[in-house]
This record gives sequence, C-alpha cells and structure tokens, in this order.
Amino acid sequence: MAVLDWLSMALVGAGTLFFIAGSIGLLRLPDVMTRLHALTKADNVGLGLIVLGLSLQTSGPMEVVRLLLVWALALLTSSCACYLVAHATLQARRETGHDS
Amino acid sequence: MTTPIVYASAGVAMLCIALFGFLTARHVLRRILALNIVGSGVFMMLVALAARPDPPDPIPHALVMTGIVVGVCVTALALALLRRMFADEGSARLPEDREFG
Amino acid sequence: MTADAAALDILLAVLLVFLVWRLLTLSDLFKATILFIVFGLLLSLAWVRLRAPDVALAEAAIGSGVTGALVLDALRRLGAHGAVDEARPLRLNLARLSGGLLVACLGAILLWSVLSLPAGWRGLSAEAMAAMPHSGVTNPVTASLLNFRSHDTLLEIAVLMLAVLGVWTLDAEPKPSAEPAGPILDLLVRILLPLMVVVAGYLLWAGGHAPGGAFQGAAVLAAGGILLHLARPFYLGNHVIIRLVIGFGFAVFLAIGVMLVVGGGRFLEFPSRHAGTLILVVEAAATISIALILLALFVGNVREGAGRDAP
Amino acid sequence: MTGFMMFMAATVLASVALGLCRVLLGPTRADAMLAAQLLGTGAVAVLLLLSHATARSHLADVALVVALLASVVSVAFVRRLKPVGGHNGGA
Repeated sequence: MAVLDWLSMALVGAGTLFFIAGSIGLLRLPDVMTRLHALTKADNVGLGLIVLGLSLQTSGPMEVVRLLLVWALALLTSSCACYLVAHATLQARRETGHDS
Repeated sequence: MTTPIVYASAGVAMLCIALFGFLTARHVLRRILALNIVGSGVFMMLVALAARPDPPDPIPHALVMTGIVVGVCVTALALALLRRMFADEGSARLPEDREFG
Repeated sequence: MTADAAALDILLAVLLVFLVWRLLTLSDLFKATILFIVFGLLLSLAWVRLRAPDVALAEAAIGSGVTGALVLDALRRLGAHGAVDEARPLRLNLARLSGGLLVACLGAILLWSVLSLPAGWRGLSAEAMAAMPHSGVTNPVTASLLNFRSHDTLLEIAVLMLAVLGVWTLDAEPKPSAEPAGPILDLLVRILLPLMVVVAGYLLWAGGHAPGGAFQGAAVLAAGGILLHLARPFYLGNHVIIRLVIGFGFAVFLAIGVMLVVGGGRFLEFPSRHAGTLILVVEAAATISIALILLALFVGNVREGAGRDAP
Repeated sequence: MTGFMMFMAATVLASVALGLCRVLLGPTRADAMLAAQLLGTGAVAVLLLLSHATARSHLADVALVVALLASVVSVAFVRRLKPVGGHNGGA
C-alpha cells in the first residue's frame, strides 16, 4: 500500500511539473504556434499523469472510469481547440500578411 | 473556520470594485460585465456565509443558483439592447457618455 | 483546516479580486472578456471550496458555456472599433469621488457585518435538514429549489421567458454568414454533442440525491446547442413549436400546482408521498424549456446571413 | 496524503494563474485564448485533486462538466472573431 501511495504521489507531482512547464512555456516561447506546443503538453501529459496518480487511490472501478473519461474528454477538446485556433491564426495571417 | 471568512471578504471586495466600475465605466459592454460581477460578489458572500454551519445551509445555495440563471438571461437581454443600440446609432456608449465618440 | 488548504483559498480569493480589477480597467475589451470567462471558471473552484457543488456545476456550465459564447458573439457585432474602450485615466471629479466614497462605505459596512456574525450562527440549515425527510429527494439544494422554495423557481422560469421575448423583439441586424465548418470542428461536434445530452440527462437524474438538477442539466444541454449553432448555424426563430416548448416547463409546473389545489392541498405544496415523482416530472419539463430558452437567447431571432448585408 | 494533494492543487492553480499574464501581454487574441484554455485544463486538474483531498467523489462531476464545455468558448472564439489583432483591430 505504501508503495502505491509513493507511486501515486510521484505521478501527481510529475503532472504538476508539466503544468508548471506549460505555463512557463506559454510565457517564454516566442509566438502563437510554439506556445500552442507548450500548452498541449500541460493539457495532455500533465492532466494524464495526475489522472493516473489519482486512479491508484480510488475506492472503486467506476471512479477510475470517470477519471479516465475526464482525461479522454480533455484530450479531445484540447487537441481540437488547439487545431482550430492554429488553423484560424494561419488563415488570418494569410489574409492580412502579418501576425499582430 | 477561516475559509468562509476569506471568501466572504473577497466577495465584498469584488462587489465594491465592480460597483465602482459599473458607476464609472462608459462602454456599455464593460458595464454589463461589471454588473455581472456585482452579482457574483453578492453570491460569494451568500455562499460563504452558508458554508459556516455543517452541513452547509442549502437555502442560499438554491437562491444563488436561481440568481446565476437569471443573471445569464439579464446579460443576454442587455447584450441584445447593446447590439441594437450599436446597430442603430453606431456607438457602444450611452448618449450622455458620448463626448469622446 | 490545513496550511495547504488556506494557501489555496487565499490564492484563489486574491486571484478573483485581481481579475475583477484588471478586467474593469483593461482598455481592450476582448482581453477583458477572456478574463471574465476565466473569472467564471475560477468562481466555480471557489464554490467547490465553499462546499456548494451544485452551484459549482451551474457556474461551470453557464459561465464557461453560455455566457462566454454570448459575450464573444456580442464583441463580433461591435467590430474592431467598438471593442476598444478609451484607456481610463480616471480624472477625479466630484461625482467619481462621492461615488467612490459611497462604495467604500458600503464595503466597510458589509465587511463589518460579515465579520461580526456570531460564530454559532446556523442560518436556515437546521430547519431545512428537519424538513428533508418529507421533501421527496435527498439532495438538500434540489429540495430547496423545487419544494421549499418552489414559488421562486416557478417565477424564475417566467422571468427567463420574458428575457427571450425581449431578445426576440430587439434582434434586428442580420448576422453575417459563417464559413463552413472544417472536418475537425465537425468531428468535435459529432463526439461532444451526444456526450453533452447524456451528461445533461445524468445531471438531471443525479439531482435527486447528489449535486445536479434541472438548471445544471439545462445549461449543459444549451451549451451543446450553442456548439452546434457555432458549427452549423441554424434558424430557431419564434415559430409556434419553439414557443410551445419554451412555455412547456412553466406550464407543467403551474399545472401540477393547480392540480394540487384541486386535490384539496395548497398551491405547489407537494404531498410527501408523491413529492419525489412530482419533482422529477417538473425538473424534466423545466430542463427542456430552460435549455431551449438559453439557446434562444444566443441564437436570437434573425437568420444567419439573411436580408441586407451588414454595412 | 490529502495534504500533499491539496498542496499540488494550489501549485497547479498558481502556475496556470501565472500563465494568465499571457492574456495581458498578448500580443494576438489567439495568445489570450491559449491562456484561457490552459486555465480550463488547470481547473479540471485542481478539481480532480480537490475531489481526492476532500474525499468528495462527486467533485469529479464538476471536473467532467468543465472538461466537456471547455471547447465551447474556443469554438465561439474561432467562429466569431478573428484570432489576429487586438488593439488596432485585425483585417
């Protein structure tokens, strides 16, 4: 049990690190496309690791299913939303010829 | 129990800042946002005070939920008024606030 | 109350107040709108910390789904010029000074009254908990909304209908037509829309015994409709069928109230034997109506790209 | 264990709140939108962590709703506004 606790804490901690990295990336990287890249790491890997870490602590299989469903939804919506924002940015760049 | 006090104070601060913003803002959209936040400040005070007993008092929760749903409708109606005014008069400010166009 | 929890609470509270201050002073209203949407998200975290998960669900669904889409849509109508407010140097004149003083006094009074409440003050929670066995449900918030304070909820639905009438009356400018949705947006809608319907049903069903209920379900359903409308614009209008569905929840609620009077009881006083069933019926009808009302508030009354072009 | 989860929740919240500076810095509207998206995901993570730390499993429902509706604002942004341009307006 103690091993499971340590593993879960390590996974959640690693997920949190990805969130920190995503925020720093969002602030430090030079333009929209590269910032998008930083964002998706936090979305997919950060939340994924936290979900995995919490799954080790749940009382029943239904809660694991719910956690995984939340992660799957976040994966779907964040990847689609990022694609849409990137696509629209490219389109607007093509129309106006500049980025800002 | 410090949690309710922290949030109740934040609610008071939000209410006051937003009320002052509502009084001084010229752009109607900002006024609509400010009015929304005044509501949120009131809700936060209510829910924070409801969290002090255990279990929490459900009556303020019900009031706040009603308030949130009515709030979104008021926002929608206000935005429709703003759109209409902007379409008809070309300005997003009320007539008495238009010295800057 | 641990130090970690206190840190989280204080961080969240400071963040909320900071967001309010920034979004009321930024000159770019687009940024202000984004901060407003973020504010709604953080507000639902605050409701969770204050042990009000029902309110958190409603805020999450309405704040991030419906209100955000509404304000962004309004920003488009204002165009690039209308979305910029003058930077506000805030010259002090008499009106502003006195307004500020009044607001500060109000804040001081409120703060004093919040801090001076006696520690043992329990509000109405004891009365509400004592009445729970007769309410027909086990979630106290649902019991308050649909049973203890059902007059409020009935009239609230009436207010929502009035708001729709107002929006229908005001909408005159045709919306510019949208570009066709790409394959990714289509895919997103195709997957999310059925899930939203399922989650709305789940929240409606869960409302009797866990956080959830008619408002939360309706807000999720309306967000689904808004998503669909954003991808593939459709005309809702004020057709008679739409009007009937919008009035349906109110009508069912009222009919049950009148039936109770006819049966010898008092208006909207549910007999505890049937209260659970009646509440579920009212909630189901109200969910459909409120969802359509929220959607109608977003869609408005004009056809996409119809009529004259925008000047 | 619960203290650790609470601490992690506060850390995630602090880091995504730091990302909000991107909304203020801009320069394009898409940048502001990205920061809002990051905060949405951060809110989901905080809710899940809180649901474990306070032993209230129904908080995961709130996380579910936030995750479900996170894309609505992004779609509204893409379909209603041009992502480029802020102060002086784009296009």
